[in-house]
Amino acid sequence: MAMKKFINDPANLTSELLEGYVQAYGDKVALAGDRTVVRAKCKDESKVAIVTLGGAGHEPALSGFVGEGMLDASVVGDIFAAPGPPPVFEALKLMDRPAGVLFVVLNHAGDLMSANMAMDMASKQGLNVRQVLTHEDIAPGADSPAEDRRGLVGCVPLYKIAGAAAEAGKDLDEVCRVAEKFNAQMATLAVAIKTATHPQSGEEIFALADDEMEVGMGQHGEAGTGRSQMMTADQTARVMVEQLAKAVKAGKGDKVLLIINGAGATTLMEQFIIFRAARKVLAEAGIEVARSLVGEYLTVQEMAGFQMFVAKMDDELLSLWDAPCDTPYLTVR
Amino acid sequence: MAMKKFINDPANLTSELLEGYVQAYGDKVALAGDRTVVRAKCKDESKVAIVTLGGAGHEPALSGFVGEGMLDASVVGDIFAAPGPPPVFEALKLMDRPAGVLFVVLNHAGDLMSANMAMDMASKQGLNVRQVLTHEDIAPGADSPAEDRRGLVGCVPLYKIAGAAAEAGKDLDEVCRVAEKFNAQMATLAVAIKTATHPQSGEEIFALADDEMEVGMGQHGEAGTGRSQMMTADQTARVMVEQLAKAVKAGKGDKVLLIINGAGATTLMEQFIIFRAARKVLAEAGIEVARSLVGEYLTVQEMAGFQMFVAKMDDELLSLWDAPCDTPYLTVR
Amino acid sequence: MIRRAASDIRAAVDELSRLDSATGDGDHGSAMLRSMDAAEKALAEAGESASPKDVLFQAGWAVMSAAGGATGPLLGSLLMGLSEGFGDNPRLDAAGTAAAFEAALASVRKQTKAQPGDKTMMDALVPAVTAIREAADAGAGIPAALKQAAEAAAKGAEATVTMQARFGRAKNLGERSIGSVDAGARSMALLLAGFAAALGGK
Amino acid sequence: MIRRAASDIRAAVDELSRLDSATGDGDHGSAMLRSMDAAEKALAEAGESASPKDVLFQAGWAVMSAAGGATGPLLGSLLMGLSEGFGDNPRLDAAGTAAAFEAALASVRKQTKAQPGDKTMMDALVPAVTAIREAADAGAGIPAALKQAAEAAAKGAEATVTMQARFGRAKNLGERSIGSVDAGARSMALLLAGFAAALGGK
Ligand SMILES: Nc1ncnc2c1ncn2[C@@H]1O[C@H](COP(=O)(O)OP(=O)(O)O)[C@@H](O)[C@H]1O
Ligand SMILES: Nc1ncnc2c1ncn2[C@@H]1O[C@H](COP(=O)(O)OP(=O)(O)O)[C@@H](O)[C@H]1O
Ligand SMILES: [Mg+2]
Ligand SMILES: [Mg+2]
Ligand SMILES: [Mg+2]
Ligand SMILES: [Mg+2]
Repeated sequence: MAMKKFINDPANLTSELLEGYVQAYGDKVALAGDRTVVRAKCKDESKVAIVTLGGAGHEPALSGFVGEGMLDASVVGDIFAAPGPPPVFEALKLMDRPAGVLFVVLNHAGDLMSANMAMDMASKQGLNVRQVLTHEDIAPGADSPAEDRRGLVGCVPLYKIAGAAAEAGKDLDEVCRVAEKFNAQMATLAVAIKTATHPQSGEEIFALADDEMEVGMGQHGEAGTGRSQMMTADQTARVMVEQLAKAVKAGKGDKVLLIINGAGATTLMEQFIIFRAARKVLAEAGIEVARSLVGEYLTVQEMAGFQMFVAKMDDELLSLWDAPCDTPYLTVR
Repeated sequence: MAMKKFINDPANLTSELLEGYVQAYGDKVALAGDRTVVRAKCKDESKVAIVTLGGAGHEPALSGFVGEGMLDASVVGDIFAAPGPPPVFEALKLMDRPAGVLFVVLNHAGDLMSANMAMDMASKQGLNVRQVLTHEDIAPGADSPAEDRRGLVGCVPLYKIAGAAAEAGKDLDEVCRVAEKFNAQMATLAVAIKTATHPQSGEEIFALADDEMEVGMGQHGEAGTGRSQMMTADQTARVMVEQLAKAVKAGKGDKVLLIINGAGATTLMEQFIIFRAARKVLAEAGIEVARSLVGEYLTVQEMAGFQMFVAKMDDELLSLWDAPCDTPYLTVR
Repeated sequence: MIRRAASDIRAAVDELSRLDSATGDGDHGSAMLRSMDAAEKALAEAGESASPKDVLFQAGWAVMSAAGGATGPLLGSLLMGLSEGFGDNPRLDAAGTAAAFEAALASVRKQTKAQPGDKTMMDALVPAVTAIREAADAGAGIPAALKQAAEAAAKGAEATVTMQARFGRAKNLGERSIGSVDAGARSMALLLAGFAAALGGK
Repeated sequence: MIRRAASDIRAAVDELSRLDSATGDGDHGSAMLRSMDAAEKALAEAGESASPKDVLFQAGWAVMSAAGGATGPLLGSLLMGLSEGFGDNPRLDAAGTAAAFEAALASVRKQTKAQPGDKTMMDALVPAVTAIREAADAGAGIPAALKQAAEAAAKGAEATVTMQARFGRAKNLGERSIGSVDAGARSMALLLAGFAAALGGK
């Protein structure tokens, strides 16, 4: 089928969507420059700032989580494409402060190159920035080298954890420490069942047969680890939960944060059904779902599928998770 | 294409999704009986309760808005089907209190029949219940009789307005008054561009050609007012805004609440682009978008399209809109 | 009476769903099946000694809980209206039955504004109630009155073939709703035929 | 030098995008076009009197801002590495040029671990830098050194046809990435050919 989307000139997608976004949530976010989303009301300079970067087309991620208790700035690229190093460096400079900046980067080649370049510039100019790289995709195997593992929806809870520590006035070392602790204890697995069209080229980002699903599919149509026949919700959840629990070494008595992140066209109805099934499998293993999210946090246009995220939680992480936040797409009172 | 969804036995869809839902948000909601979602922590009996009913398959609506500042109970039917009168009556009885109950019903034949029957029973048993019927769809013409106009996403902001009044301790007359005031000042128009599959029958709920869109399509595939060639986001927004502004009689200097409600497969990216375009058209007419929401509130499975909602707001309605609420899918701090 | 109707309906589940597929969502057969199961269960639970009023009320309530869709409230209202019509001291004669069915119709009319001609169950129900009243006024007994009602209902249901639906899901089809019997009218005719057969002794 | 390269690239925009379509997302032509526009603009703004160091830095920064995708950071790093390599007191001879290109390669290597054989721009860049160094060590002048670099780059780019991509978007294709020249290697070869032509006096 031809691409059917409510858009105008494909060249203006990112600027139009950002314009709409900051208008829609003008009480919470604003644009700094063309492509950097910042809080409407800046955080106190005495607190560590949290900055991230990434391509557009995954809404509400990443900019949907700019706001109290989470991000301070999100530098946005074009659809599925990293922003260049200069705007990233500019954002780091804008957020620079004695308390320092935590810079969260998702492991994707383009993002990483821009981030590294910007970090180089930042260190040359003496900015106080520390980088955390997320790479929690376990599709290539939980033990494969970090550089082969992509950063998926795990960035969102990591913003929350790090953001809460920063908001609480922790210093950069502490904010880094909790972010890295959480980073080391999280894992995501994605599954796709229907493709999406790239809103600029109008082309399908991958192809799957009518009765096929693919576990491990990346969030831009990158090939996964294995195609199989379509399974039921219960079967799919079991396959995924077992790999995830193993990856984070969760066992009897452990507490986890479980996130079901819809890719775009998969309904909340299905997500709840998957969530219920995932809880069941975890319960069988004696693992407690201490906290959870179900919904669309990082999407892949109108792709059908979802990401399942599991992180092992301790009391410190739980209390950071429970701290209030107020962003357009995640609010905790 | 064959139906491709993450489900198990289609007969169990609603019960499984509700089970998953209350597990996911156990701090906010719980099940009373099989199919009625209530708050995890009941509201003070001295305050008016807000109850609603409707079919499943539209997640997060309606039950996603049970919680502080919005609904007290939502009675859920099967996929796209009203619950029967008995559970509705049971919910009214459960929520009965001296302060009274406001019962919000969306105008759909099945919902209305169950609601009327339950109201009959309630009045026979002397319960203190008042009904508000939403029918803000302007597809058949803003001036057509209320009974021909369906209740669409407008129920969600109405829950918010009425819920805030109830939470503030207003009496049933007052809660009814603000609900009816808001009800009289709101209008919705829906547009669809890609069909969805009914998750039980596996059949497409309507058919559209590859280059067609349909304005006025109902939220179960009910025929709309007119098919046309696919338009750009800007064109679509203009066509819809002009009809909506006229319907609510908004003009120069007026303030409105604008909601873009994604149907399922339409991306947030597109919703922001539409929102931006809608604001532009409103601005040309001197109408201020005082408040807004963009996202998926009432969906139609994986249908692509959206509902655009406009309500004329005065200071009273704005302050009710701004009051805090804490539900799984709408939180205001 | 209800039991006989129930067994007729069960035999026709597939036909009803097929008719509903033509103009609706294809679930009318299963809705009627659930209704009949629920009604029989209510009957069994009420016990032999229960009054018509109580039995019909329980059956109506059970149907509403079980059937879902349009059938639940409509058929439930019919049964609950019958219950009210018989009242505490049922006159079990043709005139009393006619009055009860009139009350039932009134109760259904609280749920819907559909009239004969709108291609709904009303096309079977309304002429059936008229037929009972006329038979009663003419001095017929209950079996004869119900037999005439069943015949009127069957005729009314058949006539829906050429109608365009103005209520229910079929309404969305506009002119495309013409050409098949309305599922709800057909099941209503079957119900009344079942009642008549039960009391007609065959 | 940059101007000549820019005009060669502009002539090849469609070819580059076509190559990128085979294994990537088809935007390499437009990315290179934006890069060249940005670099020329930086050149013009820097003015005649600016040092190579400053001009190259500005050009690199501009390319990074403009190009997007993989091209921005990689080509930008190359230019900024050249800038650093020339330093404040550029030795404008073959040895100095070789050192500058070595610095540029080191700068690119901070961005990517891709090696020759991985089907990326490195397949053109690495042999080109080796060629400049060898020419300089053998006592050649700048024009000759760049000519040899351009030839090495062209050969390196051609050789990517049979390679399987291990970096960038093409990596996802696995074996299907074999069979066409890598877009980034081709554009790198064009760039170096442009440099050589500019200094070769033709
Ligand atoms: N508003 C209405 N008024 C009267 N009868 C109706 C109405 N809506 C539906 N019906 C009847 O109900 C029948 C469909 O019943 P059923 O399939 O069980 O319900 P649904 O349409 O909700 O799936 C129709 O064939 C029609 O006779
Ligand atoms: N990680 C990498 N290391 C080295 N070169 C790369 C890398 N990724 C991509 N390239 C080069 O960039 C070229 C593609 O550039 P371009 O199309 O502009 O970027 P994108 O792939 O982001 O669309 C590839 O042909 C390859 O030569
Ligand atoms: Mg039906
Ligand atoms: Mg139905
Ligand atoms: Mg490309
Ligand atoms: Mg690209």
